[in-house]
Amino acid sequence: MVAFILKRLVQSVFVMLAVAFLAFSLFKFVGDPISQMTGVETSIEDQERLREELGLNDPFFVQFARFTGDMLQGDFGYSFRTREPIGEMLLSRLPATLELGTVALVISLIVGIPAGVYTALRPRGLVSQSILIATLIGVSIPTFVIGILLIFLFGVQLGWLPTYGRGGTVEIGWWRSSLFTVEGWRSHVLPALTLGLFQLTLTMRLVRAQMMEVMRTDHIRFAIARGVPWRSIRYRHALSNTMIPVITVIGLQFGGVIAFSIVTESVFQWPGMGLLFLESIRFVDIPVMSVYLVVIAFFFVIINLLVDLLYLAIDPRLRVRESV
Amino acid sequence: MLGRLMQSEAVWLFSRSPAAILAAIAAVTIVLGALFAPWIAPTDPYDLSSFSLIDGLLPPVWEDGGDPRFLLGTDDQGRDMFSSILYGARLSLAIAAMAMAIALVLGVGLGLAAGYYGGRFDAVVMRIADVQLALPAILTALLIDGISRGILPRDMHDDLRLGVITVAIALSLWVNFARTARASVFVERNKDYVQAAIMMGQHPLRIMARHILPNILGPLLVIATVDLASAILLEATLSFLGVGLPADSPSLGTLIRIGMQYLLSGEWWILWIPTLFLVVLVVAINLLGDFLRDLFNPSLR
Amino acid sequence: MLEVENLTVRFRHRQGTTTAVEDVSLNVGRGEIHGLVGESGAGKSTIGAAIMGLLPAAGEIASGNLHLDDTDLRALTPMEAHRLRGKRISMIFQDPQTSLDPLMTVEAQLIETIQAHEDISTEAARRRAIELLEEIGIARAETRIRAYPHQFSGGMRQRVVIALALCTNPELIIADEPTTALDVAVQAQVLDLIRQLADTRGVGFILITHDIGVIAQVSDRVTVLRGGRVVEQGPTPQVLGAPEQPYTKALMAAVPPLDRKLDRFRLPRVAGEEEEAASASAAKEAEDWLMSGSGTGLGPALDLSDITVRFRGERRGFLGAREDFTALDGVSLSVRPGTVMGLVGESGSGKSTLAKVVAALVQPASGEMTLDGAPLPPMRSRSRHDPSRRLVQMVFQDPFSSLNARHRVLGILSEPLRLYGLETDAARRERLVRAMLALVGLPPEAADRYPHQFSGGQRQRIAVARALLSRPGLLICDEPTSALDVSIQAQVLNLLKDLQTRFGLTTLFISHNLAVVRQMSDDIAVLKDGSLVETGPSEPFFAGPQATYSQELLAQTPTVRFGPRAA
Amino acid sequence: MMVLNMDKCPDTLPQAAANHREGVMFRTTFSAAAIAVSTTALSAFPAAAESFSWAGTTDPQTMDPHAVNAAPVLSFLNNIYEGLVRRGPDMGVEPSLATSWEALPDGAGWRFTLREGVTFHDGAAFNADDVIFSYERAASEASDVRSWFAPVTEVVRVDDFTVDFLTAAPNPLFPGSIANFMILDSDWAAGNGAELPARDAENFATRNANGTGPFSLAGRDPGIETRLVPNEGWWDMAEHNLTEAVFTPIGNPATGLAALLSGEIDFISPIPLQDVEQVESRDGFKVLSGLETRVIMLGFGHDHETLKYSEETTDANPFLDARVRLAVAQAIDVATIDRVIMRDAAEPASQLLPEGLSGWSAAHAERPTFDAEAAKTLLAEAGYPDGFSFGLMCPNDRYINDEAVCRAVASMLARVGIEANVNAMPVRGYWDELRSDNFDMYLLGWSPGTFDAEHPIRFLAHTPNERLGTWNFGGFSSARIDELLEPIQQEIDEAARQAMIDEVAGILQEEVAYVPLYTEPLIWAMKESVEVVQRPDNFFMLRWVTVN
Repeated sequence: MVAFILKRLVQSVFVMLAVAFLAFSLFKFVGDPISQMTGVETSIEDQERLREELGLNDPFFVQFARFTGDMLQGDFGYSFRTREPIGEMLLSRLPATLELGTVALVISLIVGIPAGVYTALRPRGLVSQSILIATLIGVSIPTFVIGILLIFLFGVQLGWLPTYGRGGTVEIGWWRSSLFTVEGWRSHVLPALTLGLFQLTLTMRLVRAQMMEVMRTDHIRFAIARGVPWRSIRYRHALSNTMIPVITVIGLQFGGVIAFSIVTESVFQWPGMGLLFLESIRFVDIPVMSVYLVVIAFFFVIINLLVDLLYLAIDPRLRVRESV
Repeated sequence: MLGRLMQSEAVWLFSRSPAAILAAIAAVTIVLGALFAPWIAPTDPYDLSSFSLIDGLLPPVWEDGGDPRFLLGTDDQGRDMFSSILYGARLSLAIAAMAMAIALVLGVGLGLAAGYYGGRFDAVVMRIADVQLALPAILTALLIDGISRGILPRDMHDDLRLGVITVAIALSLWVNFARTARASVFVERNKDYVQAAIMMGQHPLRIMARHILPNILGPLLVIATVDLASAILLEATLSFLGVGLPADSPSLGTLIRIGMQYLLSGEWWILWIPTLFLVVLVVAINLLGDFLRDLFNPSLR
Repeated sequence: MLEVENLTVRFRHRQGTTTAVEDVSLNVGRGEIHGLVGESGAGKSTIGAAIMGLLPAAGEIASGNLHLDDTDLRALTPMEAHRLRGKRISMIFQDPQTSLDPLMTVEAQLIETIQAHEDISTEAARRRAIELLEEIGIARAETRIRAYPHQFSGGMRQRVVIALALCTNPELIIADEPTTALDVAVQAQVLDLIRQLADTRGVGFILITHDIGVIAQVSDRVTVLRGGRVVEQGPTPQVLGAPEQPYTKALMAAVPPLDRKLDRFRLPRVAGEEEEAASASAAKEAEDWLMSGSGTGLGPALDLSDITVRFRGERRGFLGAREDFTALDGVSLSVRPGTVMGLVGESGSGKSTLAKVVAALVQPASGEMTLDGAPLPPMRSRSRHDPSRRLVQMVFQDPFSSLNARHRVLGILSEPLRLYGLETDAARRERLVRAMLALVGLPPEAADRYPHQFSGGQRQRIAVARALLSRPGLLICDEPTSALDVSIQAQVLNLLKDLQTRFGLTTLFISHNLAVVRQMSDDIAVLKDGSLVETGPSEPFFAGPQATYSQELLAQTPTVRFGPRAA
Repeated sequence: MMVLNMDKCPDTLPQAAANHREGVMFRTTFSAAAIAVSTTALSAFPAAAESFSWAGTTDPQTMDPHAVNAAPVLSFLNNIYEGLVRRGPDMGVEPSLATSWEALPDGAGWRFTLREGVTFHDGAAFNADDVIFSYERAASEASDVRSWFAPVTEVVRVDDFTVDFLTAAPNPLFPGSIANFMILDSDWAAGNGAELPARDAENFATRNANGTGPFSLAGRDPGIETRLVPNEGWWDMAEHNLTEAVFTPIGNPATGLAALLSGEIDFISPIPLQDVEQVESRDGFKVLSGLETRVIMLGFGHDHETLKYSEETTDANPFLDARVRLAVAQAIDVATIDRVIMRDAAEPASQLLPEGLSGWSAAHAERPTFDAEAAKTLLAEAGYPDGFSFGLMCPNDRYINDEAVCRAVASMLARVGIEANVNAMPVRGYWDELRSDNFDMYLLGWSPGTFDAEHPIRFLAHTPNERLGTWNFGGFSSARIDELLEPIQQEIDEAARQAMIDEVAGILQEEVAYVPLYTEPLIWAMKESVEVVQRPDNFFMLRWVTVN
């Protein structure tokens, strides 16, 4: 198993390198940072001088090597736009995105799993069908429309919930959290719902499909045949077996949630990494874009590893090997 | 024969599923409307001389101030919404279908080969898939846009957007196909009919294409349907984020993006009518996907 | 104790309903093992499910009575039925691999089951569970109970399954093919256990199986089913020893005997069964074509020397060496031209691996192979155009997966002709395919259909036809009949025998079933854990096996001889 | 497209040069309509002090006043830092850190007398050293505003409170051109390692500020929130009544509007035109709309031999013919664009600068009348009776409803037979495309940074070279205009200067060098209780904000 984890680690390094390369090389093609960095009256010579200073005239691979090397040393460079160190910028935006993603994920799980179980156990019921149709419609509306709709319904018309931002924050070391204030929680509701809806549907459908599958397996039939209480059959035997494949997908989706939060963050002016990324695109802040990409990829890799470890924890077939 | 049986099975199941029937009617209606847009639409929204700013922002006919010439009202340019929507649906469907097709070919090809050969090739493909998954679609779109601008001659840029968005969507969808194909191939590869073909010394390409592929089409078809819906939504989202199609040849997504500006201003039809179309279309496709899923009943993820 | 009267079960589906079980009556007493035997589609499992109250949603009991002592099983509410399950009737499933919840320890599953039916403390439940496991033959139950199912071997796992079925002291256990997935040695143990439980605890068993040997070995009474109806019912020795009904007779005739070699199975025609009439002239054409290809009339000699196969294992620890699994360890074997070499062994003995090495589906770590003296390259070095690709052909175990479901039979069968350039003209190819179908006993129109439209036996015929259409010299048959019902098995074995003798095919015949192997082979080789235990001419082997392992193997194989029951 | 005034404004910022005499400040008749000074803003006595929260589309990317020459930055920092002079509500130049200024003899430069007793937020005293230091900093190579000081040869410290700015040539408009030149404390900057503006890495001044202005920086969270508190020791009398002011950038217009309507913020600028009615119709909210100084216009590829994006006319450039350009001007119905797209908030424009700014040519106030038939005739005369197709480049997130305007223009041109292929793109790549000459026609907005007619002449009308005509993407060239630029820059006599400007305006109209469309509106939305001053340069000055 250690070998397996090691192997994944090595693969992860390759993934990271590939992403770094992509991040770097591809954004070389998007726009010209110099024209964004300078004002209208900056002379052509001044622009050239700046270009030289920033090393933008160096050969491609020199720039890439510098980029990767610096990053390995924890130096993520500076934003073209604000001149801030990018590492710090992203780090300060990280909590917002992670908290939003986590809350969205939690919502999707605590609603999605029960809903999936319910619709699996009563596939033909009216409630099940309604849930299925409702969620289907939910995911068929573009996220940004849903977000704005929620804002105008709950923020403007009803005035129940904040329409933008994270509300009050509390600093715990460098981590700025909005999960410790009432306002922060209220701020989470709409964006997390918007972000979590897709997840929720996905989780629900996955749980439903898996659960229906598991309910047909031999060991469940055997459990029924020996009169194990239904509650235990459904929620102990079937559900736990259902969750094994579900966990992988959910794990992978968490990465997706982080990446997908771009849209939600932009709609709710949520000060996370996605918003930062969108702004960087708008201002052709290439270093920020590149680092964002690498950070996102890093998350994916970490989450993949965590999912593997989680597997190990819940599936005794992987954990306990010796036979008796 | 199998096909025929499947069909009859399908037809039977279909006739018993009101959701599928409704979905099919809705989808077919919209698709036909899109296909025959040039003949159905009262005006050609691409023809700049066919509309006038003077007719701008007219409400649908049933509202006060509606103009009988414009069934669903007009947008800020005086363009007939009904025509725009038909043409927009046409474009959206074309992009989605193209993207889906590219993703299908790419994903299934790589997935098949990865599953068939396994080992290092498989690892490489799956790591590429990981990388792809790590890239949000908007990033992919921007990257493609950037690269194509870097590579292709200047005067092609105008015609580029359609291609860029299609390829970007395709790239964010192929992983699904690849993973499904690969997983299915892992199952099929160890089946005796494949072993027999290998043993006989058939060419790997032939084994993949003639033997394995037909047997994994079911789950792929389901993915394709679901991805078609995703592609339509993705296109809309990309439009919202500013990497979509231009407003003078709008897709449904672009129409919604434009309409978003009128969310509050009272010209509700500019936003909600295209949105309604989009949602009906996507729901219908998703419902059909569900139906197919039930039909093939694989344990899909 | 259990009385089933005039049970009729129907299944609804879109064309209407089918009757799966019709008018079946049977009784099971305490301590009695009642065998339900029949081929696929006979309705055996449906009867079991009906008694358990676990028919699928589409099925319903149309008529009949089910009584367990005084309890009317049909009158129970769903909740009552569920409470009754486990408490009074329990069930054992076919595959111990899948019958247990993989995520829970055996202990948890046992305790949960016990506590589901009895108000008893966890500690008491655990003690009962441990006792039960020990009684059932699991040593060191105290510690092993904490293990997960996957940590047990197949036989042990089936014991755990039995323990789970037994832990609530039910009166009746329905065992649905409880030994089909097990090796003979384990099968013998499990059957012994069932017998013993019936005798000592007085548990009634309904033993559902397609294996007449198993029935013969343990059951007290037997019901022979066919098409959902009872064909014959009575004490086992009477029904199986002196069958009255033609169907039972035919069935018994199709069971390969372990104690003698038959030239051919005598297969009396049973009313209602239509044998596909093969066109003799077409078959002749195929025969001629096959003959014209081979010069000598006898297949090539196959020599294997020192074949070793290792599968890569996992690394242990950080830098630990891989724990490779040796599937074959220096196996040397010679198959004489035109003869049948029977390869036997339990699962995991390496017999299929050996077949795959010859077929170039598995790469050996070392060893040499020759075909008629010429080197036969192993997998990686055997090019796609190597002549042996055509000469070596294989018939696989599972006829449902060995034919591509998406292709018509014509396409499947034309493939070798096209691939090896044996026949370039498409029309000729088609004609030959139809002729070959005739030769294997199928109508020529079969070419136009898809595999799923055929029964298992027919499919296996198609698989044989495919092999023959390569004009092979060496035919590898890997458990070609183990997925088939016994009567079909007999037909296929007859076919293989005929073809082998007619065309002098050198044959490697692999089976776990010694009785089948005896019918087929000239020589025999016994494998155990990847090593060759014994090899030699077939008949002397069966008369007096040399190696202890061979002796055990023979002794454990159930037979259908009737004398005093060996308990 | 809904995102406006968001980023740096390459087309707004001032450089020196003009010919006003000493003491005469911004002396225009800039229309009263354009200066929406809300009724109570200036007169009301500060009422109950309030915390104020406002939003814009873009965060000021730095707190360093010399690092980035962009409107969001300069507008924001004007609340914290101050220059030697400042602009009042009517854009007039007023004393700020300099109490007075006078021209040195022979046009050698300008002498500024500095205000005494001013302290920075950290308590340090302000004197001539800070001005010299700030000049050196702002004129350094690392500065993005150094072009303001191109005419300056040397800055001389006369005494503690007197500084001379020496210029190479007479420079009448110099004081007004440095209204955004902000003064830092030399000790503070040097002590924190911020002697120079940050170029590739940040420095202390990027996130910290120490000015003399009415507000001091209390908290800075880039891209999220910036918090200001009043400077109790400010030298001038505070007209605002704020205890705290918090700025939040909200990029999505719908979100911003929602934030206002839900009461979470007090003020937002800009809001989409189409939502004005909605905001006004709600109780407790109001909209302040005026005209910005930006003129939206169409430009042509005057130096293109052929059309680049035509389907059929690939061997010629019809726009080289002034009749064709005039036809374009006549084909466009600006009034309808204003009504439908700009919701009657814009004002048709005839020149490169809006009516009312200094140097605006009254003699050329008429724009070509909308006349499709005349346009068709002109096209036929020019040899294009069947029209032609071409490419129209357009930003989609730079100006108010920019893309919609382009599409409307295309539709109107189509009606006279010429077919525009609109290529609308985000502004991030737009200027590059224009600089690379990838257009046949393009949309441009121009706001004269000096609020004087000389500015667009210098940037848009002069033949492009290294220093001049740098935004004249189409390469329009007129020897006479080139000749006139320098005299206009140096002429002190107003009538003479205006005559020259009129001549330039005449040439531009005659030649149809550009097709000016309209002056862009300025839309601010706020709670009813908020009183502000809307300055035409779209700078939001907290010192005039009161909340009741």
